[in-house]
Amino acid sequence: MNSHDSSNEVTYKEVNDTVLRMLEPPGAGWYVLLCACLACVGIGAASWTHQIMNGMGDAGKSHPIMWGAYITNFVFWVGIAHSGTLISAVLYLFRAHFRMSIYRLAEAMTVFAVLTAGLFPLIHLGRPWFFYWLMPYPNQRTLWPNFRSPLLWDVFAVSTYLTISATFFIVGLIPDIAAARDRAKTTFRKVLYTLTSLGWTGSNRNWKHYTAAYLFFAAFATPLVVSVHSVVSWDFAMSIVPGWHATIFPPYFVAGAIFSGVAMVITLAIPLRKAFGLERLITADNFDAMSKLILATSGIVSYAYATEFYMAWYSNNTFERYQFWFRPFGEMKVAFWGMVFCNCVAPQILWIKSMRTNIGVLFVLSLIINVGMWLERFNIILQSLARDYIPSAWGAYNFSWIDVGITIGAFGWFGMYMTLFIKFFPAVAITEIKEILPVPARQAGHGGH
Amino acid sequence: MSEKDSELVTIGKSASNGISRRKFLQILGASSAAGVAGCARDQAQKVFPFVRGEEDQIPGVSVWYRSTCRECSAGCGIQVRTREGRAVKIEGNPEHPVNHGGLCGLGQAALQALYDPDRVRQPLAREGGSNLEPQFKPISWDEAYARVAAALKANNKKVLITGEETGALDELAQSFSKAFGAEKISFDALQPVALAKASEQVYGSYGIPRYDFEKAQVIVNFGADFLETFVSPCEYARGWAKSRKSGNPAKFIHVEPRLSLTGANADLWLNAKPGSEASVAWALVKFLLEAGRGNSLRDEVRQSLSSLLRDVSIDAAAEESGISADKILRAGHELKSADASLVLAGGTAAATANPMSLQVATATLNLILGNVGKTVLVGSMRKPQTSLARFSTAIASMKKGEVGLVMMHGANPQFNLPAELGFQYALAQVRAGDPKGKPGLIVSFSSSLDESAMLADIILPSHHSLESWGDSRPYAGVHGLVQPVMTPVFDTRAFGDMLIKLAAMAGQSSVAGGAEDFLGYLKASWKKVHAASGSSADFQRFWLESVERGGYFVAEEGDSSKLSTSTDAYKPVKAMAKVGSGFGDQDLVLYPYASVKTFDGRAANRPWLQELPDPITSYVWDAWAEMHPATAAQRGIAEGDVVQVRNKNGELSLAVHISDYVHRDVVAVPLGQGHQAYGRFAKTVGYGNASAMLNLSANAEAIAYVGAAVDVVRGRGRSSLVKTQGSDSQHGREIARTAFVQAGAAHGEEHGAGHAGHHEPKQMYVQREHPIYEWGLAVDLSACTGCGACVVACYAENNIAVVGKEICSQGREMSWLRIDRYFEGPAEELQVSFQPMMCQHCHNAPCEPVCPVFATYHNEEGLNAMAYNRCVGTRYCSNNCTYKVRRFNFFEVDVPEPVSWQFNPDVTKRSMGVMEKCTFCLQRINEAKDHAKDEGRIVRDGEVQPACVQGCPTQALVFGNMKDPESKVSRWAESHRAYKILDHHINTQPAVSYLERVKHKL
Amino acid sequence: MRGSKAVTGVFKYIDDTTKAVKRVQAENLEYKVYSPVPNHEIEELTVPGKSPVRFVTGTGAVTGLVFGFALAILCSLDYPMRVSAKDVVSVPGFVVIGYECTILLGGIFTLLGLLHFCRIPDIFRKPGYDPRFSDDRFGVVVGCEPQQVDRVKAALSEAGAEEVSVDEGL
Amino acid sequence: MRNSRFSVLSIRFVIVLSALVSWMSPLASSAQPAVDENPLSTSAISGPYKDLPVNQGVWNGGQAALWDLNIIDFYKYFGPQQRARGFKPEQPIKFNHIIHVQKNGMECQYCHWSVAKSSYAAIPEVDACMGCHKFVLGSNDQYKAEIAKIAEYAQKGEPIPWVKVHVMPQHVNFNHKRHVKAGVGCQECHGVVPNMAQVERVSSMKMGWCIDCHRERGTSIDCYTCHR
Repeated sequence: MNSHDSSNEVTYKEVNDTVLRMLEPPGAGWYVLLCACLACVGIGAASWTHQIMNGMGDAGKSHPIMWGAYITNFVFWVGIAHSGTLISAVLYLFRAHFRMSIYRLAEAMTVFAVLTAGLFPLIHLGRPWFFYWLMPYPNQRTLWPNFRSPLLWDVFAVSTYLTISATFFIVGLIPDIAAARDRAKTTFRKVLYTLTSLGWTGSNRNWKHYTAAYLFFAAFATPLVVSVHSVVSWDFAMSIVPGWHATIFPPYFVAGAIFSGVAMVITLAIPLRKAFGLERLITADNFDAMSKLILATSGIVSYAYATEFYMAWYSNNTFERYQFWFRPFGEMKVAFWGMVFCNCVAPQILWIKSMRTNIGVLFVLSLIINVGMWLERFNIILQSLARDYIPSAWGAYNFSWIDVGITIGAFGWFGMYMTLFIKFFPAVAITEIKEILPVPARQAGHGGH
Repeated sequence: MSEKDSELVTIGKSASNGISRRKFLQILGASSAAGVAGCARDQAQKVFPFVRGEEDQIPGVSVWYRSTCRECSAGCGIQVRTREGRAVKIEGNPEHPVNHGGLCGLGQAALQALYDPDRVRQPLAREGGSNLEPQFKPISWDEAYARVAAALKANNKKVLITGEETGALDELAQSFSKAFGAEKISFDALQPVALAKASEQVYGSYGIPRYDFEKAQVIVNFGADFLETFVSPCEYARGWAKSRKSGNPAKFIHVEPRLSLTGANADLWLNAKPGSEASVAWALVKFLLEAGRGNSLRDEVRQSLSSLLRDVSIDAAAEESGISADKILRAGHELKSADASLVLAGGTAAATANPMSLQVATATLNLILGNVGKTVLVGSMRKPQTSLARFSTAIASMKKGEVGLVMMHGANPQFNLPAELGFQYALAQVRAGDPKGKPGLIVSFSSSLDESAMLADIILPSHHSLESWGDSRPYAGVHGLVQPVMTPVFDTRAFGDMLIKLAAMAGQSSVAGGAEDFLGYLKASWKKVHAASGSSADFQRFWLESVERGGYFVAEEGDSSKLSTSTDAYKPVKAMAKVGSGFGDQDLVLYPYASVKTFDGRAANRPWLQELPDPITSYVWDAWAEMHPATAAQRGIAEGDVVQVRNKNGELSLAVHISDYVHRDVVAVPLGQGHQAYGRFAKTVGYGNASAMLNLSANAEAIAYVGAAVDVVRGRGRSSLVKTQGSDSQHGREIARTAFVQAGAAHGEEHGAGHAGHHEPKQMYVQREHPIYEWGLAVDLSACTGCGACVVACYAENNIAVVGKEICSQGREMSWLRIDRYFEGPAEELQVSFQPMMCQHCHNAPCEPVCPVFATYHNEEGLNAMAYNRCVGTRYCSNNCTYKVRRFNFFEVDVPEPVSWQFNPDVTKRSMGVMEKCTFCLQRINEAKDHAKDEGRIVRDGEVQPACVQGCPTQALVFGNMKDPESKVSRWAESHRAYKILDHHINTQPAVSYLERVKHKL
Repeated sequence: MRGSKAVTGVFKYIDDTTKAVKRVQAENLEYKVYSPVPNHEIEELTVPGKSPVRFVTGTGAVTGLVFGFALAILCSLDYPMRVSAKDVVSVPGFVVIGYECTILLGGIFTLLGLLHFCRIPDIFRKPGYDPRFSDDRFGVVVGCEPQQVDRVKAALSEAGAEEVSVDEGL
Repeated sequence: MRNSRFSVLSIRFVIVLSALVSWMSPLASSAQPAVDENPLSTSAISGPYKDLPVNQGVWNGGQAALWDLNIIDFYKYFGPQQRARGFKPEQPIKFNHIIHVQKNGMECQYCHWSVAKSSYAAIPEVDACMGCHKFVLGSNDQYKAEIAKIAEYAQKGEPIPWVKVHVMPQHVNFNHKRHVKAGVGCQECHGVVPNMAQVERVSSMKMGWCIDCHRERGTSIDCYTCHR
C-alpha cells in the first residue's frame, strides 16, 4: 500500500467499503466452515472429557516420554501467536508499511492462538482440576507456587502475553468498530458495535491519547515477542535432558515462532483475500515481504539445527552425541527428515522472485512450513525424552486417538474464533490502512503520516 | 510373654469364626480412603472399634509375628507385619539360620496367595459340568467331612498326595496314611532327587548336601540355578554374595544351555548343548585325577574311575558340548589349583532322562577336590521325599481302577506332571470306580482352584500357611515354626486339623496320638524337640521362646566327622559314567527353565511376580520361546513372531524371543506359565503348559525337564512381548560398572575407608546442611544377583499398583525400584550387570526446581520429598529426572478385594494423575524416628531398613545416616569401589552410592 | 464543551479542516475535531504537548516490577522450601517474574490511562458527530451560544466546509 | 457531552474495588457455638474445661475463604459435610461426654487409651464400655435404653458403627502420640469435648489450620511431617 500512484489510488472510502463489506451477512460457505470448526471442537472436547474421566493414560505418554503431543501443540500454537505480535508491534515500531494490511489478521491470530495454546498446559495436567495451584493466591493451605520453576514462568509469560496481546488487539479494533458502527444496518450489529466501540468518535483528543497509548502497547509487546517464546524455550533449556539443555534455545525458538507464524498468516490471508476480494488491500508486495521474512527465518532455523548438531559433536558429551545421532537415524527419523524438508529445503524456493508472489505456491508452502514447525517441536520434545541418560529407561511414545482428537480440537477451536471474527469484526485494519494513504488535501504536501 | 501366647492361641482357635471376625477390626486410613486428594465423593465414614481388646493389638501399631515360609521347601524364616489384624508385609527373619533376614520374591508374594481373590472360599463339591470344565457348588463343612470320612472307611486303596513337607505335618500325614492304608506320595516338581541319590551313592547318605558358597574359591556349576529356585536360593545367594563382597571373590564358572540369572552372575558363562554336561564333568574328573588331585580317594576307587574314564577326554567333551576345549581346561586348572572349590549340578538343565551320570560326576569331583566337609556339608542334608517312581506306580494303580480315594494337598500334579503320565486319565478312572462299579472319590485340600483341584470331587479348602500352625525342618538343627498371623480370610480349615477331624470321623482317632487339633499335635511333636534340645526351661517356656524366635535353631554341627563313612560307600560303576547327551540327532529340544518369576508354576497367580520383569529378558506377564538367532533364521522366524512349539504331548503358542544366550539346539521356555486354572492372574499368561510336553522316562525318580523333542512352526501373527528394559546395552556410559580382579593381586579390603576415588566437583550453590540425618543408601553391585526380591518388597511395602501387561506395554509400569540389566560383550565373553535403580534422592535433584507447585522438594533429612496430594501432574519432574525413576499414575488401578487388604496403611494410596517415586520407605524412617524420640535419642544405625534393604537375600543394600561417619552406609560410600551414577556428568549429588561389581576375567 | 449549540462543519480536505480549526481557535470557542485517521497536524494544532498516558504507563511498569519481585520473594520466604541446591530466594529466576509483571501491569495501566484520558467507554451519542467522520470526512464541531451560531457557521463555510449543520449542544 | 468533565472512571474503580473486596473477604461462615439440644445433656454443668481455648487457625479459622478457588474447600456449600467444622452427626448410641468426663471425672485417655501409644486414637472397645456398664445401668429410661444398646452390641459381638467425626483425608498422617507427648491438649484440636453432649467437629482441621499451629510452636512444617 505504499505506492502513491495517483491514478489507481485507493481512497479512504474504498477502504471502508471493501473492509466493511466483509461484515455483510455470511453465505453458506461461512456456515459450513463454522460448523466444521465446531465439529472439530466437539471432537476435542469429547477426547478431553474421556481423558479426564479415564486418566492421562489415554494420551500417548509413556514412562520416559512424559510430554508428547500436548506440549508439542502448546509450543506450536505459542509459536503461531508470535508472528502476530511481531507484525503488529515490532513492525509498527519499525514503521514497516507492508504490515498494515495484514496486521489485524495477524493479531487476531495471535490472540486466538494464545487462547488455543493456553488450553494445552491444562489439558496435559494429570489433575487439571487443580490447575489453580499454579497461581500465587493466598489460600488456606498457606502454600505458594514455586517461582523457581520454568513452568511458573510460563504461567506468567503466557498469561501476560494473552492479556497484552488481547489488549493491543482490542485497542486497535476500537476505531474500526466505530467505523463499522457508523455503517451498521441491523439493530443487533448496531448494539454490538456501539457497545464494543466504547463510544469511540475519533475526536482529536481521542486520537492524541490513542496514538500515544498504542505506541506504548507496541513497546510492551515487542519485548514480549522475545520473552514469551524464550520463556517457553526455557521449559526445555532449563532442564537437563540431552537435546533440551541448550543455550541456543531462546533465539532458536523465537526465530522458529516467527517463521511458523508468518507461514500461518499467509495460510489465513490467502483464502481471506480471495473470498472477500481484498486484492487491492493485501497486495502481492505484502506477500513478497512476508516471503522474505520466511526466507530469513528459515535460514535462522536451519542454522540453529546445524548448531545443535555441531554443539553435540563439539561438546564431546556422550549423551548429547547419542541424542543427535538418534534424531536423524533413530526410530523417529521420519519426523526429523520431514522437519528438515519442510523447514530448511522447501522455503528455498522463495529465492525466486516469481515464487514469492505466486499465491498458489505460497499457500502450499505455508502449509508445509506449518507441518514442519509442528514436527520440529515434536522432534525436540519426544525424541529428546526417548533417549536420555539411562539406557535401560529408554522408551517409545504410543500415539493415541485422544492425542489426535485433541490436536484436531485445537485447530477447530482456533478456526472457530477466526471464523467468527472475520464476520463480526473488521479483519483488515481500516484506520491503519488509511493512515498510509495520502490524506485528502487540496494542496500537496500534506503527508498522511 | 504369656499374654502373647494366649493371644496366639486365640487366633489359632478363632479359625471357626471365619470371615466375620475381620469386620470387627477397625477400618483405618488406607482401607477407608476414597483416594488421594479427597475428591468430594466420600460419604460419612464409619469407625469400628474392636469388640474385645487384645493387649498387643494397638490400633495403628504394627504387630510382628515370626513364622516359616512354606512357598518352597527351603524353609526360610519369615516375620510378618500385621496391622489391625491383617498381614501386610512379609520379611525374612533375621535370626533364622537359613536366610538370615533376606527373602526371595516368591516368599514375599505369599501375601498375594493369602489374599488371592480366586481362593476357594468354602468347601465345594463338583456338581455337573464336564470333566474339563467342572461346576462346583458350595457345601457345608459337615457334609464335606462326612463324604470324605465315608470314603476313608471304605476298604480299598487310597492315595494321599502332599507337597514336600517336613516336620509335624509330614508326621501326621504319614500316621494318617498308615492308619487308613493309604499310599502317601510327596511331590514337588523342582526337588533335585537325582542329586540326593547321587549323594547316597558317592557320599553314602541320601540327601541334598548343604553348600557353603562362602568358602569356595572356585565354583563350577552345571545348570544349578542356586540364585533362583535351586533348593534354597536365599541361603545360597547369601553365601555366594558374602564371597563376592569380599576383596577376593570366588571364580564362578557356569555351564548351561540358556542364560539364567545364575549364569548371568557367573564370571565365565559357558553355553553347553543340553545333556552334554555329564561328559564335561567326567572329563574334568579325568583331568583332575591325572593332575594328581584325588589322592584322598581309596586306590580302588581311583583305579576303577580311571578305567571307566579311559574313553573320556576333554576334546571329546568339547566336541559334544560345543564348549571350547580351552574353557574346559581353564575350569580344570582353576579347580586344580583351588584349596576349596565347589562343583554342583542341578536345575532343569541337569534334569535329563539320565540325570545320575552328571550328578555322580559332580559328587565325584567334590570328593576328588576334597570339598566334602569344607564346602559340601553332608552332615546336615535335606532329604527330599519326592519320588516320581512311586507316583508313577500309584498312577498306574489308579488307572486300573484300584484306588477308591485320592487326596491332594500342597501339590499341583496335573499341572506339573508330563501329560504322558496320564494323571488326568487316572483320576477319571478313580472317579469311574473300581471293577465293581463303586465310584471313587477325589478330594482336594487345595486353597486355590488350581488344575488339580479342578479335577476333584470335593474341595476342602485349607488355610494358607500364614493362617495355620505348622513347622518346617529342612535339615538337621533347623526347626522352623509356622504360626498363624491373622484370622483366616475365608471359611477354610487347617490341613492338619482336617486330617485329625477326618481320622476321628472315620474311626481312627489314634492318628493324632490323642491331640484334639493340629496345634496340640504340633506341640506334642515339639515336646520331642524340647527333649532333644536338652533345654533346662520347661516346655511352655521353650515353646513360647520358639514361637517368638520363629523356631528352634541348633548351632551348626561339624560335618567333617561324618566324612569318613561316606567314601567307603563309593563304588564307581559303568552306568554312572555313561556319558553322552542321549538325545541322538534330534533337531530341537525343549528346555523349560524355572525362574524367580514363576518357579514351577506355583507363583503364577501372584501379580507382583507376574509384573516383575524377567531378570534376563525383562519381559512381564508372559511366556516366550527363546531361540538362537541361527536356529530362528533357519526357520525363517523373527523376533516377536508367534510360533507353535509342539510335540505329541502338547503344544505351546508363544512369541519368539531371539537371544544369543541360548544354545542352538534348544528352544527355551519359562516353566510355569500357561495355567488353565489357578486364578484370574495365572490364566491370563502364556499359552500352553511346557510341563505337559515333557518326556516320560521309565522309572525316573524325577521329571526329565530336558530331552523332549519339539517342532517349532511359525504360527500366525506376531505377539507383543512386553519388555520393561529400554536398551540392553549401556552404550559405554559406565552406569553399572564392573571391575576385574587383577591376576595375583588380592583386591583390597572390604568396604574399607581409604582411597579418595572420586573427586568432589565444585558447587555453584551452597550445599544444604542436614542438621541430624542425611539419609543415604549404598548398593554393592557385587552382591546384587538381580533376583528382584527388592522389587517385590517395594511393591508390597509401598502399595504400588500392579497395572498388567497392556499398561506395561505402554511403558507405564509403576515400580519404584527396578533392576536395570545390561549385557556387554559377545556371548563367549558375556558380562551381565544388574543394577537396582531407585530414586537417588539427589542433593542437587533436577526434578525439584522444575515443579511449579513444590510437590517435590528437598527436605532437611536429605530426602527428595514427594507430596502426592500437592501434585498437579505436569510430569516435568519425570522428564528432568536423570535416572527416570519417577512413576506417573496414568490410570486409576482397581484392586479387587481382598488383595486390597494387603495395603500398607502407613503409605498413601496414590490416585490418578499424580507422580510417585521411591521415598526411602519414609514410613519406616518416621516409625524409627518416632521410637527414637520416645526414648530421647536419635535413630541408630541399622534401625531403619527400607523394604528393599531388608528384603535383599544377599544384603547388597545398606541404608543409614550419612551424617554418621561410623554408619555402615557411610563406610560403604567411602569405599574405593563406590561411585555415584552420572554424578561426574551432571552433578546431581545422589544420596545413593553404588559399589562396582568385582569380577574375575576368566 | 461549553455552549448550548453545536455547529458542525464537514470537510473533505485536511487543509480546509486545519484552516477551520485555526479560525475557531481565534474565536476562542470550544471545539472538537473528528477525523477518520489520527493526524499530526490536527493534534499539534489542537492538543499540543505530549500525552499524559505515558505517566500512567510508567507508574504501571514500575509497580509491576516491584510487585513481581515482591511476590516472588515474599511467597518464597513465606513457606521456605529448598529445591535442589538452589537458594530460597533465587533472584535470577525471579527476574522472569518481575519482567513479566512489569509488562503486564504496564499494559493494564496503559489501557486504564487510555480509557481515562479518552473518556471512554461513553456510548452516548455525541452532539454534532456524523458517521462520515469514521469514513472519509473530517469534522469540526464548535460549541457556542445561539447568538454565535451564524458567525461560526460562516467561519466554517469559509474555511471550506462541504456542509454545515447546527445541533443542540451539551 | 453532559458529563464530559466528570470522569466516570472513578466510579468504575470504586465498583470494581468493592466487588473485589467483597469477593475476597473470607465470607465462609463461622461456626456457631455448639447449641446443646441434646435431651440427654445436663446443661447446667460447668467445669474446668470451660475456658480452654479452641484454636481458630488462620485464614478464617482454617476454612477456605470464598476466594480460595479450591472447590473441595467449599464443603460448607457444596462438599461433604463431614469435612466441615460444625459436623455433628447423629451417633448410633447417644454417648454423652458431659456425663462421663465432667460428672464422673473420667480422663480422656481412660477410654481413648491408645493416643499416647499410637498414631491412632482408638475408640474404646465394646468390652471396655461394658467394663463399667455391666454395673452402671443408667439412672433414667433414656439412659437405660442407650446402655442397653451397648449391651446388645457386646452380646452379639459386633462393633458399634460410630460415625467418624474427625475425618481426615487419606493422605494426611496425623500422629496422636507425638502431639500428646509434646503436650498438645486434646481440647486444642477437638474442642471442649467434655462440654459436648454430642461430639462436634470444632476445628476445620484443614492444612492451614495445622500449619498455623506448627508455625506458632516452631515445629516442623516439612511436608513429610504429615504427608507420605
